[in-house]
Amino acid sequence: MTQQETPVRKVPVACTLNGQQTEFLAAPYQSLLEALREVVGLTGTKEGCNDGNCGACTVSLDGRIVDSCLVLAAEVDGRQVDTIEGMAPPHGLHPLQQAFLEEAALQCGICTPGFLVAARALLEREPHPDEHRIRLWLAGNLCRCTGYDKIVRAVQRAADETT
Amino acid sequence: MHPFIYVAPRTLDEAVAVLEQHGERARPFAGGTDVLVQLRGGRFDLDAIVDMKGVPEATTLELNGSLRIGAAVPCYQVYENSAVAAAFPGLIDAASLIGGIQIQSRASLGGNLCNASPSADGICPLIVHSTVAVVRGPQGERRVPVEEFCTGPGATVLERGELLVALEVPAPARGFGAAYQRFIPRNEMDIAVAGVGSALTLDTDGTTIASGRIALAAVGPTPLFAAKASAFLAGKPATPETFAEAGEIASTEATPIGDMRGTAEHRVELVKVLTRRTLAVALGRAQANR
Amino acid sequence: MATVFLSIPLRRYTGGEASMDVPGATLRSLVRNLEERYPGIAASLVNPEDADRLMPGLGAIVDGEPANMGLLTPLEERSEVHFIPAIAGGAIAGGAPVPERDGGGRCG
Amino acid sequence: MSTTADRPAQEFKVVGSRPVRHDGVDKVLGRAQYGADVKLSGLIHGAVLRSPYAHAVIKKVDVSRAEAAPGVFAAITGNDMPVTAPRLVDMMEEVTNLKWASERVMAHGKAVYRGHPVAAVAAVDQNTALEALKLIEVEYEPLEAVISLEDAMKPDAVIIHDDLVGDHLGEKVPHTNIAEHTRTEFGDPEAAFAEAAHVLERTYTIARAHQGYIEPHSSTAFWSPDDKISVWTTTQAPFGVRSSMAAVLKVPLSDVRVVPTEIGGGFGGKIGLYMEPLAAVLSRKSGRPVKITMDRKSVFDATGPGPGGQVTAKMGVDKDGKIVAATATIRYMAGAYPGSSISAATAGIFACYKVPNVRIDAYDVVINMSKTAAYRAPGTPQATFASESLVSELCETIGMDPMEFHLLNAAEEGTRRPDGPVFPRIGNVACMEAIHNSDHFKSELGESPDGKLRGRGFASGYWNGGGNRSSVTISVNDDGVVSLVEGNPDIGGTRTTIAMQAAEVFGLPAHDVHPTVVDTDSVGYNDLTAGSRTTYASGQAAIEAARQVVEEIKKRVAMIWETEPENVSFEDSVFQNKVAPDQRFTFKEAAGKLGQTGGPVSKTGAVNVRGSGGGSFAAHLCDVEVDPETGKVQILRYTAAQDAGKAVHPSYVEGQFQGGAAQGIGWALNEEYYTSPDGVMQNASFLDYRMPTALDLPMIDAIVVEVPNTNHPFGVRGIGETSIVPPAPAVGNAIADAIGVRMYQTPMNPSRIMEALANKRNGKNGHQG
Repeated sequence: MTQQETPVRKVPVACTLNGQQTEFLAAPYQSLLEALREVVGLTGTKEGCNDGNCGACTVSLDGRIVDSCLVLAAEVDGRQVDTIEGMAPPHGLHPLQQAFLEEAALQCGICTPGFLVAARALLEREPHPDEHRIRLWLAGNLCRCTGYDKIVRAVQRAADETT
Repeated sequence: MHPFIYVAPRTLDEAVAVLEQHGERARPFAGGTDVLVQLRGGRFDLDAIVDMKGVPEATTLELNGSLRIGAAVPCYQVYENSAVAAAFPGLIDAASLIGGIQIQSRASLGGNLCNASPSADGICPLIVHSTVAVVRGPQGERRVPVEEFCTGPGATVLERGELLVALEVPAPARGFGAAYQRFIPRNEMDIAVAGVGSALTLDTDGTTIASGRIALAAVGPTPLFAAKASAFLAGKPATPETFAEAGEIASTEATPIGDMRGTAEHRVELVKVLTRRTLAVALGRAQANR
Repeated sequence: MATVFLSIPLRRYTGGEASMDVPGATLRSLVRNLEERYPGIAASLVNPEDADRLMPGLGAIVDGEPANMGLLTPLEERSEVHFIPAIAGGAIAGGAPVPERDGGGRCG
Repeated sequence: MSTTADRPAQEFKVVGSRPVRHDGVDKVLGRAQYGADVKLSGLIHGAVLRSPYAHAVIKKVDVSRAEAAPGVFAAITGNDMPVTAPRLVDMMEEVTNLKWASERVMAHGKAVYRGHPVAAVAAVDQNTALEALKLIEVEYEPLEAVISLEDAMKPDAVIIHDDLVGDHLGEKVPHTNIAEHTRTEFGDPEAAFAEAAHVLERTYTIARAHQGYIEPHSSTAFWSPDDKISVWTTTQAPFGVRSSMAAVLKVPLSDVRVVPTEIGGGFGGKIGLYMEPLAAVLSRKSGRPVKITMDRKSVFDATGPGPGGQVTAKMGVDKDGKIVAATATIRYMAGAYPGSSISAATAGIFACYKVPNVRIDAYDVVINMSKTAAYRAPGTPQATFASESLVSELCETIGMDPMEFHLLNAAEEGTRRPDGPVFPRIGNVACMEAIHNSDHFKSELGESPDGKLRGRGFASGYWNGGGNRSSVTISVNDDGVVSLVEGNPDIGGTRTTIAMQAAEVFGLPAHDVHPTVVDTDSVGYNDLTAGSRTTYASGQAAIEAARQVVEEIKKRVAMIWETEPENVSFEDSVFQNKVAPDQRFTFKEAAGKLGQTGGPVSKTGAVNVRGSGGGSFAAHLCDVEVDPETGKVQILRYTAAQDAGKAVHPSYVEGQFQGGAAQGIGWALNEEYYTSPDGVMQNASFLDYRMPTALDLPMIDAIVVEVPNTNHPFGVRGIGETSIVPPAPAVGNAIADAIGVRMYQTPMNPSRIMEALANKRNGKNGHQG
């Protein structure tokens, strides 16, 4: 290990997190995922692989879904981050959340926040995706419990009901 | 992970200065979809990450007949731009299949090139489009044809302090068509077992191939320009027989290994099939472009 | 009389006999009666550290179900008893009872 | 013998309905607390240094530099762990040599698998801990790694454990990697084969495959100065973790309290101990609570997948296609320590059939890879890939329709399972009939528009769910809502399926029963969440507790009505005085009167229930399309029929069928440990391990068959596991139907399919039998 010359200090990050102006300090090498969970205290975003292959850590960054394990916390300074914690209206559920419950689209539930954040981004862009489009859009999110059947149906149901 | 600092320069000169200062211990950073994974896997350590997303030259997508893709432009900006999508469907083939939607929000074709993976999906279509990589370094700017950019697995022509600024894709000639396909065992989220990019330009008669370019992925140490198969196409009729023969020739230019993603024999077969299939798609696009 | 089926290793005590009718109101009394008939067999069936339990690694199936009370499992007049290797590697089905857990901590 | 008399069909109010699960809102809001979400005052973070070698002597481990690094609180090696003598103990779901159980969590002197923990540190944050690992000096002397059956079983094999004494048909054999050789035998298979009209024998190779739960293991421990140890961990077996922690750490059982967190998938893989003892010892050293979370690569390298191996199966039939005999030799690679579910494989391999003459040999073999663990119907999908592929090929040979063959030979009530037990009433035939009557079965396969090849495959499967011990406590609140306390971590909706069974007794809506999963100090003993037992067995504990509550409330209202409890009836959630029928209280009204009639009502159902009444059978039908130019297989259509006895919550029953099918399809097509000759897994990431994505699967039609289980008051069967058993042969048989060549090895990936097609062109047969 070579000693580096530049000291690695934490960097201030100011972003809009779930609609709220939020400031925190993150190590420059820290992922957005780790900062959300360990610094900000929002543990709804899950780590499944830490290399962008399972989608459990999906958040929305300036309106586009990303794997937060592959984003540096320092990058989100001045940007808009939306996580599962910001999805439901006060004292209510988002139609997708309701549909996931009614369709039994979760078993263990660890992948659920990632799927919900990803599915919301899809329905915001395309209110009536067909089954193939839903499956394609959600291909970056792994679920090992459900075989995806009920997840796809829940997204279809939410799409139908929000018309 | 070895601690590193995060630098977000606003100009190319600033970025070059940081890279020059740290040498191999700094890297340009766009989507992070490769570099962060490699850092966590212990493949190398860095002292500084240079985020290119604040540098205008690296983040601009310009269509002016020819196409200039800033090195940090994420895939989705390429495929969601309807003018680009109409003019360069062969590039869209690749930009829309790298990773899943989450990855496409971040990963860039420039990053895909700099990562220099033998199986990179983005590089073959750039090669068959005769794309030039615009490189900036302490000595100024230089331009490198994409097929010469990668020198080995994970290795490129970039010298200390140099970075990729943008990719310049020439305006497609009349009668030009290109396509990229890869083979993966799943339907998404996999690394190519083999990939082929093909392009051809039809003669004015609309049935003869004036010139063609074929590039192969995951069948050698770098994505490679299949020179023999490409040369073979010139002057040939644009027929399934020609495409099949081009595939046979291309397969002789492949030097695959067998690994967890597929056997060497399978990869050779895939080169034949994908060459044939991509040429057929490219032909359709070329005919539409006359 | 219950009918007992023995796994191959246990047949060395019975001269190769694979099954036999043995009386017993519980597995324990059945084992006692087996031992009387085939001396030495009980040492392969009963846990040397706890005479109420089966040998670790051995399972008993009574009337198609794992004997979940170990040697205290009651038998009926026409019960069928199989002594088979217990499942290693994680399964609880297929025959073996889930092992006892209590007391596992006091070994130091 | 089990009773086989049919009871009149029961009417249910709650059981069979589809309420929203009780923990659902927390889970869709992201509020549910999984293993890695645990936060405690003063929490520090651990990291584990793992052996880069599959087999090596550890000559020296020096943690002094790591310990001295800024931000590091403690570092440990094998020397910090208690030493345990070799002794067989019952741990978790299996019998284990305590010495090995202890060595598996932290190497003592020798690493026997890649990823074997060698040292661990605890530091102020995760990255500091990871960086400190780089300061640990380890001197290894690499040894030859044994990673194949062939190398492990050959006469001059490198021996992995000097102290392993094999049990080979009762003989004690030292100096071997074959931990166990068992045999079960009925009748005279050789004589029957000699008489048979057709005999077919084939050898099948099945890859080691991981459960693939999305949540990595995470454990937090605090070793308090009063020597009480608290463990927060993502586990299927909190009581098992308690007893094995106590054994491995040599502390009294009741000094360990295990708090199960929400669990992000398990499938059998979250039963064993992994980092819990390491976190505890780091905590004792540092005085802080310590959390250790695995990264994905370590999950692949160092936790237990299902075993791979080889199965040779042989079957003979008479001229009418009736089975006269079957034999099998099963060889499974247990990983670095013995225990690979060979007896479940023995029970399962021919369980769907009547086999009059049978012999099954099974070998449990150690190799230098991480110890395998239970994986959904442990050992059975591998064996069934062999038996159901063999049956399909045999049908082809004799020109018999596979469905007809299955029905002709189907095991039913009274059939002796090949390892001995006799089946009570089972749903084997009913599942096949359900497939036979399905739209899928009646549909045409159709032609591919672009030259791809289509095929259809069928396979059946079996798993015998477990019973055993469960405790559930129910307390009645003044408003007539009841709280239900249970000890089984809820991996797939079991809070709700257990609560629904209590609700059925009370005649209350499911949501008037509030279930909570609690720690090991707060509820009676519960066996693990595994073996398809949770809804079945803990449901019976809930029913028992609910019935006791009803009996107690009868006494209370009898007091008010000045009558005897026998005179009080309870039906449709109403207590009524049989003598004075106008005296009646609803359950809710009665609940409000408990305070003045003797105080709170809280009852525990503590049960030790028998197995799942002959188990749950399944039949699967699969359509595939194969691209003969690339070897790509696409699943076009899939139907899974399975016997649930009585489906408590049909949506979650369907979900189990669909999820198991998806896992089985993954195992069939792409999943494997692709390992270098020195024992290093090359594809230890979700990228290259290739589990199915949403885009790889069609909708999976789930047909819930209900043949009541006489061992359960409502007829419920455990259903979680069987669904992974038929997919690999169903897919393989469909591929064979499509391409006209049989596959004898999983994964049936594109390279293998291309190879099989090339062999077919060259007139070569792929089988080894």
